[in-house]
Amino acid sequence: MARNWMDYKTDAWVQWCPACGNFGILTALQRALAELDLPNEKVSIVSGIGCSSRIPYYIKTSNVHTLHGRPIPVAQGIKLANPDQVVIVASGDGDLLGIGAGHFVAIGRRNIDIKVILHDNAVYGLTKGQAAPTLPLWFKTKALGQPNIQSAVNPLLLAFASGYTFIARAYAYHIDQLKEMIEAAIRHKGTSLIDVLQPCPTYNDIMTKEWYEKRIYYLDKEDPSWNPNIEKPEDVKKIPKIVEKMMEWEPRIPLGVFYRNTMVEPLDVRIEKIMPGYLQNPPARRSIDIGGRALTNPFVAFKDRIVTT
Amino acid sequence: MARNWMDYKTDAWVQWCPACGNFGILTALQRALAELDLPNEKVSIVSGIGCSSRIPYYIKTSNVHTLHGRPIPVAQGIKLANPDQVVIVASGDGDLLGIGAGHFVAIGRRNIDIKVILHDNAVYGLTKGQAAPTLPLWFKTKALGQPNIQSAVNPLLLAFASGYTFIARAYAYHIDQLKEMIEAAIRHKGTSLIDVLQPCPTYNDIMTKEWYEKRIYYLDKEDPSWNPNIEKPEDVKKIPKIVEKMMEWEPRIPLGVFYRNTMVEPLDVRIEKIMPGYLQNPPARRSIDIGGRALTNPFVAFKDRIVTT
Amino acid sequence: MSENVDLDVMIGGPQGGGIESSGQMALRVFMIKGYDVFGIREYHSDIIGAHSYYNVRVKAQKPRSVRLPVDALLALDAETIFTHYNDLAPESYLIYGTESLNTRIDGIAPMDHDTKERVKEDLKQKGVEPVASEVVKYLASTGVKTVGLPFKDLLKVTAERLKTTVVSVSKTVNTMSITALAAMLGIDLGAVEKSIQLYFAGRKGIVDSNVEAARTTYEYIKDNYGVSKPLPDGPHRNKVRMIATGNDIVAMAKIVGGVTLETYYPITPSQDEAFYMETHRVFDLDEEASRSLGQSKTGTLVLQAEDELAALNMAIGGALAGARVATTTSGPGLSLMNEAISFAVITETPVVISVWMRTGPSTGIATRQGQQDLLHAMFAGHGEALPKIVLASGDHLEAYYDTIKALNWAEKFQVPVIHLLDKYMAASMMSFDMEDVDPYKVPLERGKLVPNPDPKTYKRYELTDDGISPRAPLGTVQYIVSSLEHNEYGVVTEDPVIREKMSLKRLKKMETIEREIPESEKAVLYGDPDSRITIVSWGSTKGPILDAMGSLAKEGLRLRFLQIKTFLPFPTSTVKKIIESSDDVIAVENNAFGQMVMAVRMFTGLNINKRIAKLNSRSLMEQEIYNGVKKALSMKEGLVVVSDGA
Amino acid sequence: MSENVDLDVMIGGPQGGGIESSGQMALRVFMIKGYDVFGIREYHSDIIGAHSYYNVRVKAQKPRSVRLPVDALLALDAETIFTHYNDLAPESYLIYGTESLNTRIDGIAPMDHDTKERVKEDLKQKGVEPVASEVVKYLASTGVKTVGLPFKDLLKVTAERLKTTVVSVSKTVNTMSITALAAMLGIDLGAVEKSIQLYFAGRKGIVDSNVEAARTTYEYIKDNYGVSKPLPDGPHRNKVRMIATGNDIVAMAKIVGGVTLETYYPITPSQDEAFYMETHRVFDLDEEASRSLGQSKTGTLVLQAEDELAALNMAIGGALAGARVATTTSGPGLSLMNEAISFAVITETPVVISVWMRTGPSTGIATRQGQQDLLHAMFAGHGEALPKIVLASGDHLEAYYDTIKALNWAEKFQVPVIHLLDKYMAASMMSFDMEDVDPYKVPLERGKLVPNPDPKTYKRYELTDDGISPRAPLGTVQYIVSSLEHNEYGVVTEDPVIREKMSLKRLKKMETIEREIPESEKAVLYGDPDSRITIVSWGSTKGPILDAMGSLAKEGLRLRFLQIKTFLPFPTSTVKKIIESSDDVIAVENNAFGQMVMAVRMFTGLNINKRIAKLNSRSLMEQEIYNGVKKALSMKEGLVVVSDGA
Ligand SMILES: Cc1ncc(C[n+]2csc(CCOP(=O)(O)OP(=O)(O)O)c2C)c(N)n1
Ligand SMILES: Cc1ncc(C[n+]2csc(CCOP(=O)(O)OP(=O)(O)O)c2C)c(N)n1
Ligand code: SF4
Ligand code: SF4
Ligand SMILES: [Mg+2]
Ligand SMILES: [Mg+2]
Repeated sequence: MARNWMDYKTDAWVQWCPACGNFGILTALQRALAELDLPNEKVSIVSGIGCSSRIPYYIKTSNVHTLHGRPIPVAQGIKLANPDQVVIVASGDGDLLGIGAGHFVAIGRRNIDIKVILHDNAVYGLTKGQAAPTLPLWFKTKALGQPNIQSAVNPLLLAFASGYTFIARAYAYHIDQLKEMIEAAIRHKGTSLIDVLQPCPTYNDIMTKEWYEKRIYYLDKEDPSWNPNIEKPEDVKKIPKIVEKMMEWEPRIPLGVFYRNTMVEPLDVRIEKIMPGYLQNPPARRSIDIGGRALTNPFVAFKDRIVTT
Repeated sequence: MARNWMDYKTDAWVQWCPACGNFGILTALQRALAELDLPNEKVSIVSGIGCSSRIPYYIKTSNVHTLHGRPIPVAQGIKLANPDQVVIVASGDGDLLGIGAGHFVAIGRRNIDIKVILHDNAVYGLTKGQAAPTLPLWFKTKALGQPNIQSAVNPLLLAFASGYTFIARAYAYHIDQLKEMIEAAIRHKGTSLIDVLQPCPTYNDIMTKEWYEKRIYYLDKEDPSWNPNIEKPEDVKKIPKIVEKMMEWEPRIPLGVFYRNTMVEPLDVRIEKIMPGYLQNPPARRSIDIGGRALTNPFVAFKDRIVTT
Repeated sequence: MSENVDLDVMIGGPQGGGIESSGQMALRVFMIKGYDVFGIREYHSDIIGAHSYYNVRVKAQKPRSVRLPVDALLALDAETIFTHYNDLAPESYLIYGTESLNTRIDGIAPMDHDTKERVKEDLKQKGVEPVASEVVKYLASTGVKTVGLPFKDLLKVTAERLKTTVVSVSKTVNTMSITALAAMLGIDLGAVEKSIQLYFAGRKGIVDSNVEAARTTYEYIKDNYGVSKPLPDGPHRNKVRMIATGNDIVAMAKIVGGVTLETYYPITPSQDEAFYMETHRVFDLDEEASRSLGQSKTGTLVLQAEDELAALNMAIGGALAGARVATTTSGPGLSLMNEAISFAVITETPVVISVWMRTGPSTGIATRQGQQDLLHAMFAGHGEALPKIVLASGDHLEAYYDTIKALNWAEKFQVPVIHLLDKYMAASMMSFDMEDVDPYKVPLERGKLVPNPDPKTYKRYELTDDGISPRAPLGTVQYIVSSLEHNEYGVVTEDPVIREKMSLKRLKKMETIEREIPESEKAVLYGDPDSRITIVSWGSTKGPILDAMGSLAKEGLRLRFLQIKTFLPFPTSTVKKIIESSDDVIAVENNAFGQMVMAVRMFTGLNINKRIAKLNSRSLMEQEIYNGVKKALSMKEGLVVVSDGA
Repeated sequence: MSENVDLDVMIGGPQGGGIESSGQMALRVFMIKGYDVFGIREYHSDIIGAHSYYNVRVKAQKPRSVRLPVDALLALDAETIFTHYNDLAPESYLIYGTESLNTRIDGIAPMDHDTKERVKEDLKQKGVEPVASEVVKYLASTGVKTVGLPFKDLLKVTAERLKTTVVSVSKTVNTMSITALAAMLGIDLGAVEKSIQLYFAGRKGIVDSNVEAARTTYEYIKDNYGVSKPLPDGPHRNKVRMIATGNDIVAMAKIVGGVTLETYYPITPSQDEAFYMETHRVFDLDEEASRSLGQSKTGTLVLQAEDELAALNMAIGGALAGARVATTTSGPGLSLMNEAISFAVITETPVVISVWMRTGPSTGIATRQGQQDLLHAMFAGHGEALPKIVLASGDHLEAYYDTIKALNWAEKFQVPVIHLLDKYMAASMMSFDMEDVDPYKVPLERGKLVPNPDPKTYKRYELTDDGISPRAPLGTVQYIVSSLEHNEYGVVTEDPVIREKMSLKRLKKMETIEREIPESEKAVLYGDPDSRITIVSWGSTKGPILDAMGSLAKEGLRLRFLQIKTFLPFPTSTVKKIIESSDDVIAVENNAFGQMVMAVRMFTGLNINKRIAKLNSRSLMEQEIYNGVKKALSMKEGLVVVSDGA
């Protein structure tokens, strides 16, 4: 019996402001999970701290609400221990690109099969509207004590530089398209980023619905020949164009899948190579004892330290 | 009286292994300072922790040996407090791109006038040879307990994605060229990266002198028309090419200045705009009292909290 | 006559629904009437919708806490009625919107599931239907004066008078509630209007509609409830006063105290401190300074860092360059600052870290009260990160002076100073006078700062008798700063003899700090010095304790209260003396494990065997101490958990 | 007869110059001769060139420390002579290369400036020129037996015999020194050869040249110094034994103890633990397990994280998914783990953190000894990160069993366990037998782990009598884990009543831990239980203390020694009982502020007024305790700083 998106709803009251972009992301995510018919306990949504990071309470899966900036490491721990779990990081731009930027970069080097959904509202919602790393220079959104003197970082480019193998940008109010991208990301085996432009009606009074909707367009609608796939060595020729598109922002903001590289081995495959048996008996499931009795003896397992006198 | 590079030598014994690439970087840096004739106390070299990070003891300037991964924040504190100080970060790849990657990204958003010299030996020298973030996938250098299952990050691309406005790559044994790049970086006003390929004869037995010298070439020698400067809006057209060059690695590794963008305001100029007087009376130097007497009174400075009853 | 006034007014409603401004306006109304006020906000860790409330205490002289039951509840929504119906004193006022009467508790989505179930159970016990109207009826039956405001009608009238739409004035319902309260309490409309003008200063449209709403409501109350006996004027009329939160006042003290660089990473409940500094980054000098410096303004650089590791390390960099620096954070940020604290210790770098404590462990409840970071702060940083100073302030005015002292101590002793504050102070406001925040009372001192060192002889880490070395800013002379063990020049060394000397230097410095900070700055005794019943506590519990001691004294129970202010250095001799001369000692803390009690034992060897603890994450209130002390005195030993507050 | 053997051999030379392998070979030579050995390395925090030395202690039964003066010094360079000439016992051996004789102290670049000046001053006092040859002469004049090895000649002969070049055998000088020592001590060449074969196992070329070098040297000594009285065989001949560092043995214990995921970020002195696990990531099962699981091998995943924040948070993620996890670090890493420790506390996640302490504050001296992280570990993590367990091991074998216990406790009590170890253990090696590392002695326990929870009734944070809830791995049933305060289902709540219950749950869990960990695991008494003179200490000071107690007992001074093993939970009753029944109590710690003494006061109220502290960052030695105790006993109270070691 296939699952319905209602099967992924919890009965918690959703603590977001009216018209917050997070609602769209929530719905798209629930729908994508339903479409893929994933068992609730086999999916883990891991978030940091922020408005967006409340999402674990609203999706009926096995979720973890971690620390500010640390959802990526916690998510990786889950995935390393149990490679069968579908692991999704859903967190804020401050969380992932500010305090958590080091992990955002490091995960790319692993190409571990985790999907990162970036709730990109360009502000720190939960702490009352400070500038996030994606807020453009000189913007003074309403809760700032002074204009923003730091430039915005480009999440797509940063992910690309870090080694992510699936990179997309979506818009929170376009639920269908976002849902599609989430599905595509989950299907892709490797570290994935979806940068979701997410209006925050409460604090970001500049980058509003109107602001975005004047600018956004879809790569594949504009250019039906758009193909983000890197599947064979020659495809790397596409990269300069892909990077150019990633850098496009003013006056128009492209949406869609920018990059999908299937030539890079994901981490579990790498681990299996240096530790045969990993995938079958991963850390979360392998026996550690037989009725309390250890599985080995130092004199059996660590021969290099033996001295016969 | 112009300074000589010997004026930047200290009498400390240099604690690096014979033929370590760090020697080249040390010499190039001392020569660059001499060429620019910078007063010793007006330069601060700020390092993290690692073999390379011992460099503050060997250059006679006002240096700080900080924490592993934190030279960039400390350097920024110095520069924010005293914008007249020449501030150089010199640190390892593990330090800057591993534990310190979050700061490596964040500084780019500020375009603060700090030069980052990355001692890129692809290993953790000081802790006995573990994989650094620039060690390619599957390389098993001699001190590794298992082959490297994490891919290398590209420091140039990461800096570019983060907003650095000067990006170069050098080779530690080519002292003259490195010296030139350091000078150019110091002359550039903004966040700068020089990724210095630095052989570690002790632990990196793969990326050796021979390995590098088979691969490296200079951008401007190969293509005399190479011009990395972005000085006017049209110049952004150069970017795809620049990015392509940044991504080139196998079979050949380009060296030289990849990118120099003079269109982005550095941080001190931005601060001056929101806080007039900053440059003249920066935090390190402005008066805070007159003979112990505070400069203001809450009822003068904070009128918004007054209630007349 | 005004001396007898002691009011506590609670205003509740959905977060983002004007609770903050209601509180602010109410505070100003009473200030304008000449009273001292203390107000505190309880709110959820989200942005909009969840239940939030403001408590305002009014007295002739310095109230320091709020209390239950309250004298008036202003319910801006039905959830407020359901949450607080047990908090009303007999004879108190309930002011509510008549539109909420039909609301059933089950229809209130934001209300916490567990709270809801508990309330339903309680109402059932009382035989009351869980509908707002029934609860109001029940309250009326207990003697509460219920005042229903027909907001829709009042808004319509207001809109008509202003010749505008109802929607455009819809945000004035909180003003209406305040006005209704004022009218019932016998406060003149003028005070309300003035308060509106003050609070919304500069935003004419808003001022006009709120003033009109106030007038409409005032008339409505007069018409329907008659004219109340006028509230007498308090003793503070016709003065230029201030009202500020703890966040504000620490920001003020940092600016006055000469901070030239503040770095921070936003975190509740510290972020408003940095925000206040940002908005006042350029500020006016006083006359004397203007004249002497030849400029009328100067500035403080405030920078938002990418995380707390960066925030503190940047501050340290700034201090090395010679700036007077500070940073601000809360528990999670303090955790992340541990490594840099140890860095500041070994490099002997002055830096002040304001730590606004909240509910833990971990993210806990970000917007609620806790005093759980004491031992963590004391031992923050690996590798024996001592000497450092840990200082805890008891209220706003202390926090003001303590901030300046902390800045001085940091530079004088060249150590990190952790200044413990908390949500209770951050989110509370109090009224005060110019004398209360005297900027010249604590002269600014920078210790052994040498602006022009002699390059020939200068040694940054010179071994001295007091363990403190001359400190030249980086850039004035060439030398090295290192996180590694170093010799007198700052150069790394592994020599065992120097290493030992440097260890002893740090030990000696701690002794210097212990000696040079006077005992009177380390601990303060309040109440009856001869009493043999002693409360020992620290931090913001001070307000509720002092207020409760007042009430207890009226009943003839005269206590003394020892407030520990510094934990490093610890007031060992004072604490010993006081505990040893007491028959009964009661510790009060907002944490479960009794951290202060542990610290007291650690330094004095003496145990405190009676503890009052508040663990439910809400702000401590006067009556809890009042009741808790009585209970503690009736026991031989043990823990009294006080649990008031919703 | 072998019972009387007690040797201490020191081998010194430039880092990277074969000191490590010399020590390793020497240890094996003595093991092969049937002795128990203990060896420890002192080295600089750099890679190549600075002075390093290895001390090897040899006894019939379990030496636990090294001592000064030594019975033999093998000087691989001149710096060793200048650094250690005061460390030689009368009648001891100095074995050196004749090529270093001409070296003047000023010509030794790597030598620390301050050390150099001090040595020069001392030599001047003694009337000795600061040239190696003069120092050797001086030593000879004091009765030291000096043995000069003409390395050049010996290498030439070796090369000739092997028909190869001198350069290709040049790395054998350390083997030559060891061989010379063996010859002088009356150890047969066979033992040396066997040790070479063992240590360089599998690398035939290296084995051959070293064996040849040994032979050449052995002959040279016989020819020039005659045949020595043979060293008797020790009691441990013809056995299968092991030798391992503390790092190794903790790695072994983690693998045996069922860790399936270890994350780490490299840091001295912890990194070799992770390295050992990496190289043994796939390991053989014992026969019974092979049979029962139907496989002969299994694996432990070891992942190098990008920093310590990631390392611990990844481990926590792994534990949530059901893996048995651990991580390893040192002080700076512990600082960075503070926030995640608090996260583990509130989420009740089992994780073991091995903390290999070193010299602080801050980066300090990365490769040297310290015990400065005790209080930091206890109070690591903001917001009252309790309950947690803090456990300190005293030696290798304890560390082995403690690691397994720590893993059990973490899962049983669902808390983070901080296991304190240090550089002393990390960098020291000891010999032991199969019975010493019994893998079955501590059965593996996983507490309330429920592999197949019932989705209908499962509550992750169920309120129970002991404060411990059933723990189902993520992925087996749908539920939420949160760093925020939560209800029994893990769902965030700000309800004050639930919050209070959860606070009390954590308090209760700490009580459960206190109750369920037997007192005998918390503290151990050694020595004469009836003595009224007590040493109280913790961690790796145990070895030197026990060894010194042996020497003191021989002189009739019988002491007892209370080793505190767990600080959370604290062995309050034992410590009280022991201190109260003592006339003299002496605390021993490698830190300046007396952290254990503070902890003792914190939990018992009792003070320890005599302290022995080693602050110079070097490993504690037997004679320091021997002398320190005598000194402490002669004082009324105070601090004895012991300062041996170069
Ligand atoms: C270590 C730490 N520092 C700071 C905070 C405070 N904090 C909570 S959420 C947040 C930022 C939220 O911004 P973002 O990640 O963009 O999420 P949003 O609220 O915008 O969805 C901050 C700074 C914290 N919880 N922990
Ligand atoms: C918080 C912390 N973690 C770990 C370490 C240990 N550590 C010292 S240097 C180093 C890595 C050095 O590598 P890199 O930065 O590449 O410098 P290199 O030695 O290669 O020049 C590490 C992990 C530390 N000092 N502090
Ligand atoms: S503050 Fe912004 S991001 Fe947060 S819930 Fe409200 S609208 Fe959404
Ligand atoms: S280990 Fe490598 S990087 Fe470090 S000093 Fe030696 S050669 Fe240089
Ligand atoms: Mg955001
Ligand atoms: Mg490196």
